[in-house]
Amino acid sequence: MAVETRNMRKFLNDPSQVVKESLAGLAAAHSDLVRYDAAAQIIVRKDAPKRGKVALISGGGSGHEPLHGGFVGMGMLDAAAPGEVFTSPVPAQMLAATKAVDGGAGVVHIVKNYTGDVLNFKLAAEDAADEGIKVTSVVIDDDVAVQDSLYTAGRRGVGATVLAEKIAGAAAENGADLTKVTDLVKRVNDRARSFGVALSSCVPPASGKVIFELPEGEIELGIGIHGEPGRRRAALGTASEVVDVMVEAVVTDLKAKRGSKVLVFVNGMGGTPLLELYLVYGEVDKKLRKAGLEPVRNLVGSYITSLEMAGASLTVLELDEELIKLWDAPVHTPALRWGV
Amino acid sequence: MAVETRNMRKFLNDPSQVVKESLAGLAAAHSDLVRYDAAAQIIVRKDAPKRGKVALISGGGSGHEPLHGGFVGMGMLDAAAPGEVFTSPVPAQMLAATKAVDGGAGVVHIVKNYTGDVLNFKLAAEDAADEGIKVTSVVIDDDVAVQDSLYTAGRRGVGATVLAEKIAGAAAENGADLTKVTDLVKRVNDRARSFGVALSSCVPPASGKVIFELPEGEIELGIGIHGEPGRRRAALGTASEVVDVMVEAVVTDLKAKRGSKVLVFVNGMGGTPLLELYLVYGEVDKKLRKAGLEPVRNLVGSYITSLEMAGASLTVLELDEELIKLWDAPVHTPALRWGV
Amino acid sequence: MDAATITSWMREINVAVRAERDHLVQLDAAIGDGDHGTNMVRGFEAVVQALDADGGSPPGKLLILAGRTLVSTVGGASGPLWGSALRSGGRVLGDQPNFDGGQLVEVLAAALASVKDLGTASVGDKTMVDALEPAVETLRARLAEGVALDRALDDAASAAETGMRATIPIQARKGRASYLGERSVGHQDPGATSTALIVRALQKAVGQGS
Amino acid sequence: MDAATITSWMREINVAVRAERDHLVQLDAAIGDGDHGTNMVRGFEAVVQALDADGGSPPGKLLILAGRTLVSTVGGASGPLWGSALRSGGRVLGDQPNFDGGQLVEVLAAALASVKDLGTASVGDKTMVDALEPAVETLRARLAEGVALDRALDDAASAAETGMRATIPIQARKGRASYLGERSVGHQDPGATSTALIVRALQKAVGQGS
Ligand SMILES: Nc1ncnc2c1ncn2[C@@H]1O[C@H](COP(=O)(O)OP(=O)(O)O)[C@@H](O)[C@H]1O
Ligand SMILES: Nc1ncnc2c1ncn2[C@@H]1O[C@H](COP(=O)(O)OP(=O)(O)O)[C@@H](O)[C@H]1O
Ligand SMILES: [Mg+2]
Ligand SMILES: [Mg+2]
Ligand SMILES: [Mg+2]
Ligand SMILES: [Mg+2]
Repeated sequence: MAVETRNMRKFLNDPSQVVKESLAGLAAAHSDLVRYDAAAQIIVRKDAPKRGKVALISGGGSGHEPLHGGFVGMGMLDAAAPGEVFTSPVPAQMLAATKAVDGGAGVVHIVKNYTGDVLNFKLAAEDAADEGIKVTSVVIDDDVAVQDSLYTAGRRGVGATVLAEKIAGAAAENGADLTKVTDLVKRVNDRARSFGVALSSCVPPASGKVIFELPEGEIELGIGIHGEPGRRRAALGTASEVVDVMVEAVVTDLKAKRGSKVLVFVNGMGGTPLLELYLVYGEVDKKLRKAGLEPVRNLVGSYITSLEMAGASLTVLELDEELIKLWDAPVHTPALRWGV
Repeated sequence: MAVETRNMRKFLNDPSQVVKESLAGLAAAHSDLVRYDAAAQIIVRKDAPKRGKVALISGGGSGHEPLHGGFVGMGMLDAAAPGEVFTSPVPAQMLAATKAVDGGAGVVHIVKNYTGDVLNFKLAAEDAADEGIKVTSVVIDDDVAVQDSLYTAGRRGVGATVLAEKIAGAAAENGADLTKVTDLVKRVNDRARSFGVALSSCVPPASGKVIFELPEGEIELGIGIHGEPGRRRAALGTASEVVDVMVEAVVTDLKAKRGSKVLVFVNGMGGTPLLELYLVYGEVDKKLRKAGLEPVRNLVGSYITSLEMAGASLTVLELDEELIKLWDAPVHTPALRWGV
Repeated sequence: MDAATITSWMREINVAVRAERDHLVQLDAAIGDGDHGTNMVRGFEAVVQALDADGGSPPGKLLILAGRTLVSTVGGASGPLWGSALRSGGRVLGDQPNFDGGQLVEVLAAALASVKDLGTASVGDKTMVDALEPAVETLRARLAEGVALDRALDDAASAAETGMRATIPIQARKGRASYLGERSVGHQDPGATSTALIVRALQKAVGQGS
Repeated sequence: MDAATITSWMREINVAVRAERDHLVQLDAAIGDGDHGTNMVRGFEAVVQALDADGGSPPGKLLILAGRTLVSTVGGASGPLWGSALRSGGRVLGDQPNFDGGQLVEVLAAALASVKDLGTASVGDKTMVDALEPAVETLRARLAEGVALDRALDDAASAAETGMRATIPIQARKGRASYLGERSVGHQDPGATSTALIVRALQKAVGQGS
């Protein structure tokens, strides 16, 4: 074990236990907000189930922290089902989560579009339906780096997931019904676009090796969140040049009309410090304004990550008054908190 | 310029402008909370000066983000003076900050114990006094890795800085006077101890090179926050083993009586993801309880960093009812927010 | 063939994916996320344990147990796909204590149908289907030609291996590798690779039994 | 010596720290935080610009201007230390248009006193004092012995360089390097190194003028 961790610059005990140990630590640190069901490997809002409230659950591979466990709490998720690092959770986890949070008003599954996530959530939803729980599922696919065509598994789900969880979570907290909450997740997904770049690879604890070699001075454009290589490799330009690529990709695909209010989410991939993320935000803000969009809300930080990968993703969400109100509504989770 | 950035996995334009550009981005993202005075290179609380309120300022080299600019706002700092990366700011910055926030009730300078910070703040305080502003200074020196002896420059100021800014900032917000606020900074410094470990070095933008080479499988124990090597090098053990060293060093020096309530601050150095920080928190929590201390508050995340360094520091603050109340009091800054 | 055949098949798979774990991880790191080897090992480790704990179920039920175990321990894309495959295959056998070559073909055909149904992949999409479909077709054809089961299974395993290698030059259209677009070309699909191991393991298991 | 001597001294320092920038960074990376070269270059670049913009101030005022400029552009430990040093040195000269060797000694002595006062370091603590103090003492002694200024300055610069090298085997007791404890042993102090450059630059500047 000591041998296995040698290759890595990580705080680790047994690499096979990293997810469980991290979840236990999360729950110990935030016992006022969440509990950890170790047997089911799920993080559940402390006061769940809430009678009559639509519940939201999400899940996916681990290694993207704070997503999703860090977003469980008042005004956001009711439970999270974290799989092994970069591996979709198993249906039993989502089923347990669904049962733990169902307050009779139905449960929304927020699923990032990866084959594994989609299939495992699908099996879980079928099982939950068999047990008489109303479940809706929304697949998030906001990554413009991937063309949605017959020849791919569709676009990946990335940054929009965080925004959908916050916004739909606020509506659920306010008493919105299953249809409304489900529609909000869809609407956020519909009006959001993302694009990510990697400045380094990352090291999954199980293998102890970087997923891909990235020579100095080169970057991967159009990455997802699993440490996978992107659509293409390019030379590392200035921050301004890299942001040009990101903004261009997102804005072109979003097709928001001039003057639209937008939420700008500059997300770090885990190993890029805030010094740089704010520099990137400054560039993004300027370029979006030049493109005729008006950033009125923002989120800057590492919220949907790929372990210690250096890099960033940009998500732009076109807003309307309802979305703004729901974004501003109180939230109290380990990773996102305001208004309370 | 493109050539200079080649060695680095960073979002950068001109390396000499990184601090200014990042501060501009911070202010653009949080224009509701802070403004950036580019000429003076300071971040100022938007509603400063507040008549009759004691003001708090801090400053130091950049590269530790969100410290300090991210802690400017309601219930924490009134201004921050960020120097170049890892280089203390110049007195003119602290003087400008002091003048910008003075509401007539005096200004507290929170200074981390590094020769450069101490000297530059000293010159600024003298200038401010010349201009008739009441200034008190508290030097933070909580790092137990360094022995405070005649043969060193004393202990470094690290994690306790964040806690002191929060707690004393809350008191100032509540109307405490200059003596009280100053005493609170001292009390937090007095009752807090820290210890840091590096799992990698980091790369200052100006040089583009790692500060020190750290072979795989080795770590630096007893580091500060400037990417400097620590007190000694050791083999990377399990997280549990590394945390043993940290907890032991902190607890032994803190000498809190059994049963004391403590605030546990598990801080990432910039390149260590939350997955690991929560795993570390879990270990720390267990070991502190075993040592007879009771963690009743915590902060887990990257709040006082060394660029993209992988590693973590532990700060333990012995609490009393007053400190708990002030910790829990509302705060609204770019990096720390609750109760509002 | 009987319950023991299924048990030794699963054991052989476990041995094979353990031996090839790092290779599968490498293949997946190139065009996926580097966890396929770990996933398969975790899954079949659990399957072997579950079968060890079983108190004499018939072969169909063992396959269902194996499939359920994969679904509940693997995650990722391969977990539900292989999990559903084995469950569907098991259902073909009902409660019967023995099965012959013809029934084995139906088991595998049901497994293939389940994978294609759930994953909507066809041959040429650079997935496990590229190895599994030729294996099933070859087995069916050889047995129809009157070739002995042992020999037919060997041919089926070879067909899976050929299918596996055939994934190298093509561009992925399903799963994680499809996100890479043209960059997936030139790499062997990890799922097709483990599928070839699974079919080869079947040949070994049946060979042992006879 | 006059205002031009000060201006060319500052220019010589600027040239020297630029040339040695990476070396100073390296030395500081080993036992500090790797910014000393950048700090000195930023500071003396600004000093040269400030002096260029000056409209004929006497030498003492130029030194004060240089010191103020260092304080307001360098930061770190070296900014206030060298900044205060030059300001204190400048005050010795008041408004006089010229100064001689004896007065130069007093300028440097005042600079040294200022550094020691602010930084509370003594010789042997592994700081810039280890280079500056022997330089001042040597200059004073040589001039007292009647050695020509040129030669005396050469000896002072050599003394600074000897002091600089003498920092290698000792353990730091001041500044960032002191945090390293015994690990600071075996490394040359960056501040002592730039101080040796500053004294050598003075010898060159005075030599040019004569
Ligand atoms: N839609 C699909 N249909 C069939 N097989 C698929 C599909 N998507 C992925 N696969 C197979 O799954 C393999 C990857 O499995 P694995 O790495 O365990 O899961 P994940 O991709 O979730 O990390 C691929 O190599 C491919 O053979
Ligand atoms: N207390 C002190 N007295 C005298 N010189 C000091 C003192 N502390 C540090 N120095 C000098 O400053 C040098 C470091 O300067 P620099 O790297 O520019 O600042 P910082 O240490 O703040 O990064 C050291 O090499 C040492 O010579
Ligand atoms: Mg996976
Ligand atoms: Mg410095
Ligand atoms: Mg995979
Ligand atoms: Mg330095």
